[in-house]
Amino acid sequence: MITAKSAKRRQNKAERIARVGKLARGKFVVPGKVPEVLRRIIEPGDILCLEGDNQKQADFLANQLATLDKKDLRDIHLVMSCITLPAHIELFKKGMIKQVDFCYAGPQGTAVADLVKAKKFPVGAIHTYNELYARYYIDLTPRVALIAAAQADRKGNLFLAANTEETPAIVEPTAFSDGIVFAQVNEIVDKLPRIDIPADQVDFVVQAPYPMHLQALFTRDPAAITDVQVLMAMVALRGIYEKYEVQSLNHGVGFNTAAIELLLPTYGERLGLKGKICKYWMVNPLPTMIPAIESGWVESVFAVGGEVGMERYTAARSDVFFTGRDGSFHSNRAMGQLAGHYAIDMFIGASLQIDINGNSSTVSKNRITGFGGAPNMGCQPTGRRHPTKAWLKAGAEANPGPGSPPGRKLVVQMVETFQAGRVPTFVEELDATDPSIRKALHGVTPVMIYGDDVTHIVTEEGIANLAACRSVAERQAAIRAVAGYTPVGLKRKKRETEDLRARGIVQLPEDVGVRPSEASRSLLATQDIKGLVRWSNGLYDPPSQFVDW
Amino acid sequence: MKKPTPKKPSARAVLARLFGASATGIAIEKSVLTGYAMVDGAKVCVIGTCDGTYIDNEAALRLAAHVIQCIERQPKTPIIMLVDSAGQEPNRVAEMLGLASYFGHLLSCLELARRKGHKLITVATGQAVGGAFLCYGMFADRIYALDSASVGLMPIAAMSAVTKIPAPVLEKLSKTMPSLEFGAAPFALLGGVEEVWSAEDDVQAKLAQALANSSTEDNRAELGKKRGGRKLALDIRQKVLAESAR
Amino acid sequence: MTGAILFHELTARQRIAAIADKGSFDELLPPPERITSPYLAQLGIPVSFDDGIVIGHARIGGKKVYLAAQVGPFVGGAVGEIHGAKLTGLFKAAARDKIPCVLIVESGGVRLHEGSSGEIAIAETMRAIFECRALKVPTIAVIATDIGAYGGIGILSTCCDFRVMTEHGRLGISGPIVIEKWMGKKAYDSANRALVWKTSGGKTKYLLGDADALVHDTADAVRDGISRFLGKSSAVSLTAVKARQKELEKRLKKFGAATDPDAVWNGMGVRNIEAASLASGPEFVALAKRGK
Amino acid sequence: MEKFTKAFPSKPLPSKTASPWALAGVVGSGNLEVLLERGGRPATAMECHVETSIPGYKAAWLAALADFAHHYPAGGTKVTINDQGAPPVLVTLRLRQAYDHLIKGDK
Repeated sequence: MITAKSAKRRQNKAERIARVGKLARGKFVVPGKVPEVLRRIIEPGDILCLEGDNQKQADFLANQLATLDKKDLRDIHLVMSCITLPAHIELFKKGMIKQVDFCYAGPQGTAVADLVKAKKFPVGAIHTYNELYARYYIDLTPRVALIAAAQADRKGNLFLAANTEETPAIVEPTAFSDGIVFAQVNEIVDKLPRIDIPADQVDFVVQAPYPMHLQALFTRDPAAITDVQVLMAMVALRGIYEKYEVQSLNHGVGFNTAAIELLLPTYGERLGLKGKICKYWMVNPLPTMIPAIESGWVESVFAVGGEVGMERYTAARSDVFFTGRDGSFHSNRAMGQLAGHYAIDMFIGASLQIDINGNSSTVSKNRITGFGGAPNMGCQPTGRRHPTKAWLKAGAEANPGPGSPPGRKLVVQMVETFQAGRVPTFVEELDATDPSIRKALHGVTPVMIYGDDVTHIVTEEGIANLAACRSVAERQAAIRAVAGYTPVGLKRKKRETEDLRARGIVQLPEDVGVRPSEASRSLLATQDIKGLVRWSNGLYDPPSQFVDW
Repeated sequence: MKKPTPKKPSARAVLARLFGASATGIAIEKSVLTGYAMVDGAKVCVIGTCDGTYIDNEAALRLAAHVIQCIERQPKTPIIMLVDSAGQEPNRVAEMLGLASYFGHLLSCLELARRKGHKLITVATGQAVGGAFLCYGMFADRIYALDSASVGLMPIAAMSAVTKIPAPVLEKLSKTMPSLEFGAAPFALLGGVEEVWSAEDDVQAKLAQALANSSTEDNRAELGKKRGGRKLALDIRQKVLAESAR
Repeated sequence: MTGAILFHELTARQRIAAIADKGSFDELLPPPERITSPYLAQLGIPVSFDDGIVIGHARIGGKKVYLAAQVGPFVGGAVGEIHGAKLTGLFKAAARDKIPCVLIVESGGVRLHEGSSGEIAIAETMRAIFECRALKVPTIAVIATDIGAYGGIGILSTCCDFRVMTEHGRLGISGPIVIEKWMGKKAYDSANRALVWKTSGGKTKYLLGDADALVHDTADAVRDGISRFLGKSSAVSLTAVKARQKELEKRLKKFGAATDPDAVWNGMGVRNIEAASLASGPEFVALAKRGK
Repeated sequence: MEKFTKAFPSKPLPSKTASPWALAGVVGSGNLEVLLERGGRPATAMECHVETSIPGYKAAWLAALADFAHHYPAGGTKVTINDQGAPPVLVTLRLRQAYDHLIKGDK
């Protein structure tokens, strides 16, 4: 039986669609009519979801939204993964937004910090990806969602191509709660290569006058990898990958992990590690993985998103990548994050700042960035029950108590002790603890990865095994021991360091069998982007900013 | 950057001042000068630029063609090079076609002329800066400048804009370092210009004298040291020569 | 596919060590002499013991050579008073001793911080280079990095008998950023790296004949490239300059209206632009020849 | 610019080295050059002269140099550094490279 309440919500949706009337032909709207359609389908007080993560953006719809004024659109509760476009900032400047819940604000980090200072950025909370997607099903269910797809057919079915990303995570909660789904597409075709979102879940479609914005976020030019990063990569390979036999993993987007990927077919091969480590990946199609894939290291790769230029390569390597029936690449951000949370031995990534307790953050007073997905992976999943070799070994080292799980995910921070411009990575206290930031976030300090979750820190000085530390004081000493010549590192005591080293909690490069003089870029499988293209047999098409030939 | 503005006096007036009535033998086409004139009753070949023009591939070729013609048809005739150019043409197609090679070719032609007994004298008449000065004028046996000429790498304001060093700092330093200063006189202190000719000078007589005194021996480092504007260059060059001889 | 460090990634000293016969390099005015720029010191800019150029003599394949390598990362490899005087002295020594002189170029031109001194030094070095050429002493410029040969050093490089380039090397006078400022982004987008390299990179220079050899980006290939020219010289004769005049006129006529570098590639015999773009060194040379 | 000079206790250098001096690194953004020479005084210390374009990191410099002098027998050497903002890890790396070069000569 239909209750009054649910009927009311469905009724409301019907009214909104009726208001659009002849502005649309069926589901299809022409670009010029989009602002007016948006004005008619969005009501004050709505939870409005704008699709956009760190790669893919429904930028045409966002830009059209930003042409409206407060008289058209007000009291909006905005929910979205990534605030990355100038159009997003515009909505705040115009005072349309009564609350925002989001994950990440990379390129607009400075603008967001300014809006916070001007009290024009009413934050509910900063989330991790899956945390926000989860809330779409609980208390932040969108009334209207503006999404992006590669193609639509005449019925409104959608094809998402390589960048499925978060579209399903937005569409499902919206469509199944009588919300309105409005999609921008690059093209409208008679027949889709495959259907990713059924027309049944789509209310409006516009063919945008320009293709959706796609950021080449994971392309790392091997030419920019330094000898020091090669050294750290060698140390990590020996001291962590080899030691724990890490089979399933996630890599961050930094040059440190790019160096590791490019060392696998050379240094890794020499160590006899092929087939023993790095077989199953939850990672975007990183161009720097091409040599390892071509050398037969990799069994499978599942991704949260695509990467510009990797389309032909991933389609050709469908034995490694997840692909649709049509052969083209498939990604899924929510599922990828879930996989990264539960099903991998190790998460390894970099951070801008790490404090003396191992907490890390990318937030500073003048730049509020947020989290994205790293905390979903860089944490201990206490809901995990299945064992792997690495998980058990790391668990045993951590000496679990009677009320703890027997295993541990390896959560590794890999950083140089100084960032560019001699800014120290290691600090006594994170910038994120600034009172004004905490106040804006309702008392929460925006920590990316908590020190308690971190098992290892790798720097150019060596490895600190935090999981093996038995006290807070010991953990702090271990961090100081690898913090180099930063103010945090200068406070280390020689005897303490020697003691930790004797117990294997602190390991210098030579302790894991790496001679720093060996560390050289010549060990990389290739030293430039062109080499990656060659490794791919011409299937990789790097974005133009990386092409100098 | 500003487009070049034609400077006064006019190109014709400058030519008349240098060569008197014989200046009519010099053609001006697209701000490139080629022709013949007389100095103290003797024939000279003239190549050059005027109006502060930018030198492109075509201009370089026309200058080179005239030098080749002079070598072939007027053996040992001195070549007078007049410089009033703001620089090389900053253009993508010019670069794609190898503007540097066009300049290298012009220099080769001048080198051939020198080897075949043509004296090479430069007079900087207007702007004589950057690549435009390097591509022919600075390659002469002896280089002179009118005191109204703008000679040097670039004015301090431009230097400051590129190096991000505040202009007052550069101004102050230029008092003790003439190489930072812009103009014919400081350039002469470095040895880059043999002599600066003033408005009162009889430049035709000066030019005749210059031809008489010409020598293919590059004396700029010696001059720079003697005049105190470039104190290190000569000694370092000598040191290289001495140590390499051991 | 792995093992060697690319030539363009080496430091100036490493480049010299990698192309000279083992242990044969003797540095002139070496770092312990501490001949550093008083200009930079007064401006509060770090100085370097070699002032951005390493010079000396060495042997390549047993043949004695004078050898110089500019240090690109140091103020853009730009020529100041000391740097320039070292360079002039070396070419003069080469002329005096009739020993080939090889310059591994990496310079944006004149060092602005030292004003006109560097400009005069470049002019003096040009004179010294032509002294060598008159004596049939080979002068060879190696251009193998993205800093390449620009400004006055671009012009100077074209004064040498021969130029050995790699695809990474760039040769020109005005850099892309300057031209973009001047002509606008539409005419020259300096961020379009493919266009920048097709405008000034080694491949285009080789096709047009401004580079005499295009070699792989390795020390061995560069050494071989240099060796090819050590016994040769390119005379500055009337026949030679007349032929060059004709060639440059023809080039201007043929491509002066071209805006797309691909037109130059096509015009110079490259049939498959995409394959040629990916090819390097001798592979590229072969593809270009095949098309002719 | 910041300049300082200090000697750090170090075991004496081996009596034979391949060359009297060695230079590692280049002066460039985020990099430095290290000139290592025999003939520093006394034989039980490494004599260091540093010129850096980024002032305010003396403590880190001193610690990095002291550690090097502690780990390597470099007594009787003179270290002169021209720095353009290199991170400490490069200081150690260049010192090590210059030291290897001094002892063993060209690679």
